[in-house]
Amino acid sequence: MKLVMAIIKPFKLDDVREALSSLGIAGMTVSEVKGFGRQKGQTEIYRGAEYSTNMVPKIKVEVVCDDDLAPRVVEATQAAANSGAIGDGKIFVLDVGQAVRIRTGETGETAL
Amino acid sequence: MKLVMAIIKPFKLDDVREALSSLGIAGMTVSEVKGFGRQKGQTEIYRGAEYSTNMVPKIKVEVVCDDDLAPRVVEATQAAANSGAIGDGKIFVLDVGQAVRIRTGETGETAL
Amino acid sequence: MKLVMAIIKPFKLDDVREALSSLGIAGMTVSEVKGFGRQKGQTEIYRGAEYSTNMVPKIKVEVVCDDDLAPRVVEATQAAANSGAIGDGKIFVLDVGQAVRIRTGETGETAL
Amino acid sequence: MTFSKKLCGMAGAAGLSLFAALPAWAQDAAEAAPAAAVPNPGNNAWMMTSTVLVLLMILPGLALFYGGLTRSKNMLATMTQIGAAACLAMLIWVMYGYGLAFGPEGNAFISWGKWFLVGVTTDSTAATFSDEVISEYVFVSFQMTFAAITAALVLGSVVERMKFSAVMLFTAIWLTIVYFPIAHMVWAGGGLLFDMGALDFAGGTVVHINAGVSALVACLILGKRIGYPKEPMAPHSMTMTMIGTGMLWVGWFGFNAGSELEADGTAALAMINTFVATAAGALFWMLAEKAHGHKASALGFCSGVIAGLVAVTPAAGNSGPFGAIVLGAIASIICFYFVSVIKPKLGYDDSLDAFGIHGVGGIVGAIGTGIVYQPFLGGPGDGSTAMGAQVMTQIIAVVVSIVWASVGTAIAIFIAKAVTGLRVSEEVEHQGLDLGEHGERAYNM
Amino acid sequence: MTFSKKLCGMAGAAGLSLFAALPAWAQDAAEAAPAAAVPNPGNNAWMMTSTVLVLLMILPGLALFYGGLTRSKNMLATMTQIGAAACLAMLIWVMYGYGLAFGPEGNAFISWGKWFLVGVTTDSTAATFSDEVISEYVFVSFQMTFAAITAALVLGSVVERMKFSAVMLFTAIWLTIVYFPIAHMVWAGGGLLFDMGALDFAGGTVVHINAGVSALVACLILGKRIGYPKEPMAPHSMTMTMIGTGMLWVGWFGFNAGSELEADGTAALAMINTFVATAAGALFWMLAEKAHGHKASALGFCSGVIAGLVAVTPAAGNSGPFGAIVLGAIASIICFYFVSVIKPKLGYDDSLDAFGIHGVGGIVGAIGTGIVYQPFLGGPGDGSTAMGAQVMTQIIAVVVSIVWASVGTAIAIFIAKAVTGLRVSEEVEHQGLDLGEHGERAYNM
Amino acid sequence: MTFSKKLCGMAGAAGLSLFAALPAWAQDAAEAAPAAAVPNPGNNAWMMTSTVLVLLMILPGLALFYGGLTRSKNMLATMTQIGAAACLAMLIWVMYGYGLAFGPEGNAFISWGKWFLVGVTTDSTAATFSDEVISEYVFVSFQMTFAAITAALVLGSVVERMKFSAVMLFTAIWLTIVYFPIAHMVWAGGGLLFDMGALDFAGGTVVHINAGVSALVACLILGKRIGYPKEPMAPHSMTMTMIGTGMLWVGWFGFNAGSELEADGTAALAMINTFVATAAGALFWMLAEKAHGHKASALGFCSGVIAGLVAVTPAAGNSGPFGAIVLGAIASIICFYFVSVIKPKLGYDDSLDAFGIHGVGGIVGAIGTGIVYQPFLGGPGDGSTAMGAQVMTQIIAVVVSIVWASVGTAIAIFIAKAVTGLRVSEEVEHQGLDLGEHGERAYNM
Ligand SMILES: Nc1ncnc2c1ncn2[C@@H]1O[C@H](COP(=O)(O)OP(=O)(O)O)[C@@H](O)[C@H]1O
Ligand SMILES: Nc1ncnc2c1ncn2[C@@H]1O[C@H](COP(=O)(O)OP(=O)(O)O)[C@@H](O)[C@H]1O
Ligand SMILES: Nc1ncnc2c1ncn2[C@@H]1O[C@H](COP(=O)(O)OP(=O)(O)O)[C@@H](O)[C@H]1O
Repeated sequence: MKLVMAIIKPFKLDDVREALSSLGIAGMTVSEVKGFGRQKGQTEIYRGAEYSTNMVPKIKVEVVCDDDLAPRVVEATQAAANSGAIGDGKIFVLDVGQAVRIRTGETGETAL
Repeated sequence: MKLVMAIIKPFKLDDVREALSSLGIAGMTVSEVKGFGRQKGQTEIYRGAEYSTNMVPKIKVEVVCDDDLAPRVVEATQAAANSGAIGDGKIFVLDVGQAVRIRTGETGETAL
Repeated sequence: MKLVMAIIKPFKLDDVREALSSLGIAGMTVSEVKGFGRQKGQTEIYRGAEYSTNMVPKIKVEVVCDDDLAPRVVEATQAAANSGAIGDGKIFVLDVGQAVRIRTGETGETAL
Repeated sequence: MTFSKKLCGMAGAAGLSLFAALPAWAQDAAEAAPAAAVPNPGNNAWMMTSTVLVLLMILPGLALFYGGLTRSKNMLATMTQIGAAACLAMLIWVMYGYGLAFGPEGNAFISWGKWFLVGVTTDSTAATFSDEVISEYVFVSFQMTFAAITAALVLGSVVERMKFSAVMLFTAIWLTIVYFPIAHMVWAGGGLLFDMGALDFAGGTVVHINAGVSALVACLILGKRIGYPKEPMAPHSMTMTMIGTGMLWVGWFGFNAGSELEADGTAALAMINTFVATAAGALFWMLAEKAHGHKASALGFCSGVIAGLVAVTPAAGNSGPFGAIVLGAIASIICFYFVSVIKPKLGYDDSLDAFGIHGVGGIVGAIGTGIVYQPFLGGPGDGSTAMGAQVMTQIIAVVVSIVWASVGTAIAIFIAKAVTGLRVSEEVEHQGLDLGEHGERAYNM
Repeated sequence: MTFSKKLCGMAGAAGLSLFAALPAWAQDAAEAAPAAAVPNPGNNAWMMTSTVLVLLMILPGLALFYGGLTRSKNMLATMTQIGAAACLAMLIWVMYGYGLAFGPEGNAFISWGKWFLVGVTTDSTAATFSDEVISEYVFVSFQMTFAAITAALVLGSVVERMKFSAVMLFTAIWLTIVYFPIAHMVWAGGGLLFDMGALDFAGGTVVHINAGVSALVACLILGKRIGYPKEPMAPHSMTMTMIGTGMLWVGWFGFNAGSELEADGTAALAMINTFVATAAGALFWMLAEKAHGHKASALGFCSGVIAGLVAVTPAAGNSGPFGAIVLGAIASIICFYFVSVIKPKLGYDDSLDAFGIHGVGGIVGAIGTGIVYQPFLGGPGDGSTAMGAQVMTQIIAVVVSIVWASVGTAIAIFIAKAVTGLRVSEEVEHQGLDLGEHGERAYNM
Repeated sequence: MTFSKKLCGMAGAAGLSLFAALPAWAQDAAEAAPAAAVPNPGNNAWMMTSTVLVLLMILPGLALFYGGLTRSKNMLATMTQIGAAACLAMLIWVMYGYGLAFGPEGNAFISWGKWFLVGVTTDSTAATFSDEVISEYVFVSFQMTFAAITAALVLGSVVERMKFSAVMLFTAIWLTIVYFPIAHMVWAGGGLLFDMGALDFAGGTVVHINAGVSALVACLILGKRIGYPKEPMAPHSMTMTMIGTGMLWVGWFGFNAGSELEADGTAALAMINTFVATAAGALFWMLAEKAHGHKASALGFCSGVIAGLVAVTPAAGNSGPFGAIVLGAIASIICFYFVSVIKPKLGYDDSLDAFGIHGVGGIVGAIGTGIVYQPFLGGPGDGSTAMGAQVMTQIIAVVVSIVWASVGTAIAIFIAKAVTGLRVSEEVEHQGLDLGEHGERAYNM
């Protein structure tokens, strides 16, 4: 199994979710993160104190899927999250050794 | 070493933590996430606008442990986080190549 | 490629970021987490109800880099995040199978 | 200066019951009373308190009520627009707004004079509905806060996408061509609707219908927010909205009971009505939700509070408490039905339902005031005007306001569009107006 | 209508010092004064201001104070329960509550008449403690806010698990069988405790002991929150609790200084006492924390503010400033000790310490008022009643209130349980009442 | 008691215009008026309302304004410091503060007597600027809130690093050696600056310059926050700051219009000035940001509101509305320039710009009052004092305040340092004062 971890722009979450659903992905886990990268953050000024943090709000999407599906998950995510602008984010793929569904104790791909 | 990543229901955190402590696990890292899956989210209605996001608050627990302990960590987590209801969550196990304790620079299993 | 995941003290974030920049690391993803470990949390008391949660706010930094750079990333992070006090945190290294830049579709190390 | 002043003179002792039948501030309140008249400190005290309470409604009240309903990336923009528009209204008011609405000379649509408050001193006074007077500076301040909050209310429909510069320009034009004339027509002696005998105790027409209709026109021209209605746009902090609701209710007593201009029994009647109509509005909105198969919600509670307050505004001193309860309950149910059932079908994007609550609730209140005013329904009217005739007068006032506000708002918006572009760029809208327009974040936790 | 009215008539000019010794509103305040009496606008103004201030205490004040102490998943439910219960109390008050508490006919326990405010007009007045009058609508409104806040206070012990429908039904019954009778007994001429000469300037017995004891009984019957006391249930936003604390303090001046019914020197005394007793309460709670080996906390500050306010309520016009300081300090220390040391041992779950602060602080204040009232302690009493006798009277009043409130609350809760089931399902409790009962989230950041 | 009392006696009927030229409370307001004088309830009502409004400024107002600007880990500490310092000030005030500032005996620098309010009763009164009186307890309370808020304002420069114990000790000493003498010098008959004819309607010198300068001295001695200015320290909740701003504005009407001590035309003038100067301050700060190439920001709006309010404080009853507008606008631009351009260069760490806004704005306002007071600029002065002479008097008053406040603050801080250590440990500063000093978190979401 693979863990596909995508860092995307927040307003693209709905599109990504839809794209993954249409691949038959039933579950995913999402969290709010901050990203540093090429994309410039907004400069904030508070009474003359200027903060240009280069820190941009992003969404991290984590999906575990079986090995065969992984390339299509990556592809679909890339297509859905793409806006063509700097800061669209990254997709990383990691190996997952085991998966367990807590409710039933099922393991492996049936746990997904 | 293994990274055991569990997505659980928020009110199960205490139980999981206790279960892991009794295995001798000394540390873990916890974050708030949102999960999509079979469990239905609550429908929220604001002046006629209905949002049924299917997005459920979850807790992600990440524990790194040595390879031998991993199965027992998974088992204990699964037992503690189980409520028998849909949405109890998942446990994923990933390989960890290296671990370092920042304070001392110790590496490997002694760093945990 | 490697995913270097560091759990550090919040006020060390700036130092770590600078250290990584000077290694030529262009991007990273940061999130707020809570840590359990040896470091004691503050005891909070609300009208006689005492909560000593042992839960300490931490920052998780995730950096994906090519295999060669990984040891130096680990080293630099360890050096920058170190304050010598309990609770300085951990660094874990995981294997990454694939990386994609969403904007361009580039893959592998050029995606970073 | 105007017709009503003569009316006042003639009315004499019989005036009280007569004037109870007229809109608040019906006579030429701003006219200096005879030299001998000195304000009773009790009335001055109440009116200063009332003025402060109306400010509380704007800032923090309305700013929180509206701000809580927006997404967090637009929180500061929403609050700042409200605050800055109110400030601009205050400066315009003392420059020429007071003159246009309550100036010493005028016709049926507008007045003039007292530009830059010339001639107003610490000794000049404004008449109330009895033989009493209050300090003119108090009257000017009190009325100033009405202009300020009405301008701010309009913004509820256009938040999360309108440029700050456009908001400011629009506000200045809108006040000049919409608010001041309508305030004059309804409240000043010689004003068109005043002379017709339209009842509007504290501003149902001038403030709420006016703001609600203008908001609708403004958002129709401005267009929807990106993603509306597909993307969820849940209130980012219902907590803030509830705080704002509480403050609006608290402040509204200045608005309603203050409109009597004295601390007398009619002010007290306006007060109790403002309690019970609101309580009824809150509970009946929640009951309507239940009846509709939903849960009784916190936003329903808040919305019902506002609907009740809006509806009781024209009726505050023109109804008995049970008339007010019925009015609050009915307005609340109608507003609920409008924003929950009808509005989604119409598909326009009045972001915070400025029209759905202030416009619709204001219309129900204005017309209903013609009914609950009748003595056989417990109202303070003397029965001299038949219910049907009074209701017809109310309807005419409503229609005039709607037409005037619509045309004027369209003009104001198109000018603002020509000068400023009106709408932020798509990128700023995604990122939020807080960063894009003001360079800040509301929360850095 | 009642005994006290005669008393009033007889008291004449000597009345002022005599009445100072009696509870506020002691005579038949609601009785229309002789036709000639017209309210001084200054008194009407102050009483309208005071009424508005008490609303500020409820919404947003108490809603924030309580809401901030709950977990975020129950924020809206807590605020909505307070708001809706207050609204219900307002409607019930004008329907029959005013009649049951201050009606023209009555006995030692209850009065009747003036149902639906029949006979109350803009001209009718209510007597104060001197020869002055205020508009009856103001008196009705002022007292209405007391009923509303007391009902809301009770809910502090049952939040985070009681059904919304149960809250509403309970409130209606509780007001009818607990609040109105106790208000009558303590404040209306002819009332049981009033006739005994019990001192209660602004509602120590009627509001705080009553609410506190009722809260205790209610939460004992309802049971603990799931996970209590094992699971941590830290306040989700102490910031909100601090805002609420500030607003409660601000509003409490309406409560305490308003209870004089006039803007005179005694109102001013009540005001200064409400400053200094509260200041002492806040600082002494923090000192008690220090003495106990803890840090002086923000919640300690807030709790001390409320404890001081509660304690000074019956004493507001019945004490000198230094008596008030001592009373505030002592009440605060006792409340601290109660909620921090004793309560955890008892193990019941009064979620927000409605009993621990309002009940305990109210009892300390009610009894202490008998002491600080004495002239040799700087109090305004004339020394005609010996301290021991006065304290005994106070204790009797406390005991009567406790018994009446306990029995009445038990009845009300059991009826609510029979009809609604009382408590939300375990699932809703886990998920939070905001989503489960109201279908919303407080925060969507 | 003092010189001014005699002055009052002599002034007689001519007094009103004369006194308009003097600082508010200029005569011996605390002196009991002749036995026959009874407060008009309207004036008492207004002054009680004003007093309550000033409390609203402190808690929640200032606590939120300041708290929102700090980092979330110091939110509770900031709010608690403000609340506890205010409480301490209240207790000190009734013990000996009132005596030191407004006692029956005194010299140019300080007064004495009426310790523990001895002799003050519900019948004693304080004179106003006309022949009226108000209840002395009201005057004591009103002035008490001024002492409390001034003490709290100072803390704006030292938050996020000063120990709670140090705050409390510093406050007690600072009030005693800085605030009470300056209040006496400026406002009490016989006071040094009062006798010079310095104009300070509502506390520009006593409150704002005093607090601002003291804040500057305190933070210079205390030192910078760790990481300042390198590390970003963005306001954790601009939402809270905006709520606080609104409440400060609302409450400021008690401050400014209340300083007339009566509900008369001059109070009304102070009210309208407090509207328009503030509106101008808010808009001109945002314009200054624009002119400087920045975006018009929400914090700019808030800062401008405060700058406008600060500047109009000494001028409130001493200026016409357009003088007030100009004063507010100019003060706002100068404060903007100071905190945005000059301060970063100086490099000291006045965390929340207590000096940059209260100090700088206060100085501009105090000097400007000498200008806008002139009749040819629309001010209420009678032209008897030439503009140059009046401005010189104002400057002297400013200089005296600055010197006195600087020296006194340095003494108070060094004592606090010797006793408590002054500053929290580095670890507590990192972790935040909420946990480190108070054992709590502001948010547990
Ligand atoms: N090496 C990296 N490791 C982890 N996350 C990264 C890395 N580089 C970029 N990111 C994440 O991807 C986001 C987008 O990267 P950025 O360089 O801004 O633009 P782009 O994706 O268009 O190249 C960053 O905000 C950060 O969250
Ligand atoms: N394929 C997946 N990848 C990552 N997270 C998942 C995946 N499937 C489920 N999850 C996480 O597990 C949670 C529970 O899953 P759900 O389908 O609701 O119920 P159950 O665990 O009982 O099957 C989800 O809310 C989500 O956070
Ligand atoms: N086994 C583990 N798995 C995951 N995270 C861990 C583990 N052990 C510690 N951590 C994280 O590292 C942080 C620091 O650990 P702690 O034991 O407090 O001190 P130290 O790093 O000095 O040994 C913890 O707060 C937790 O977030």
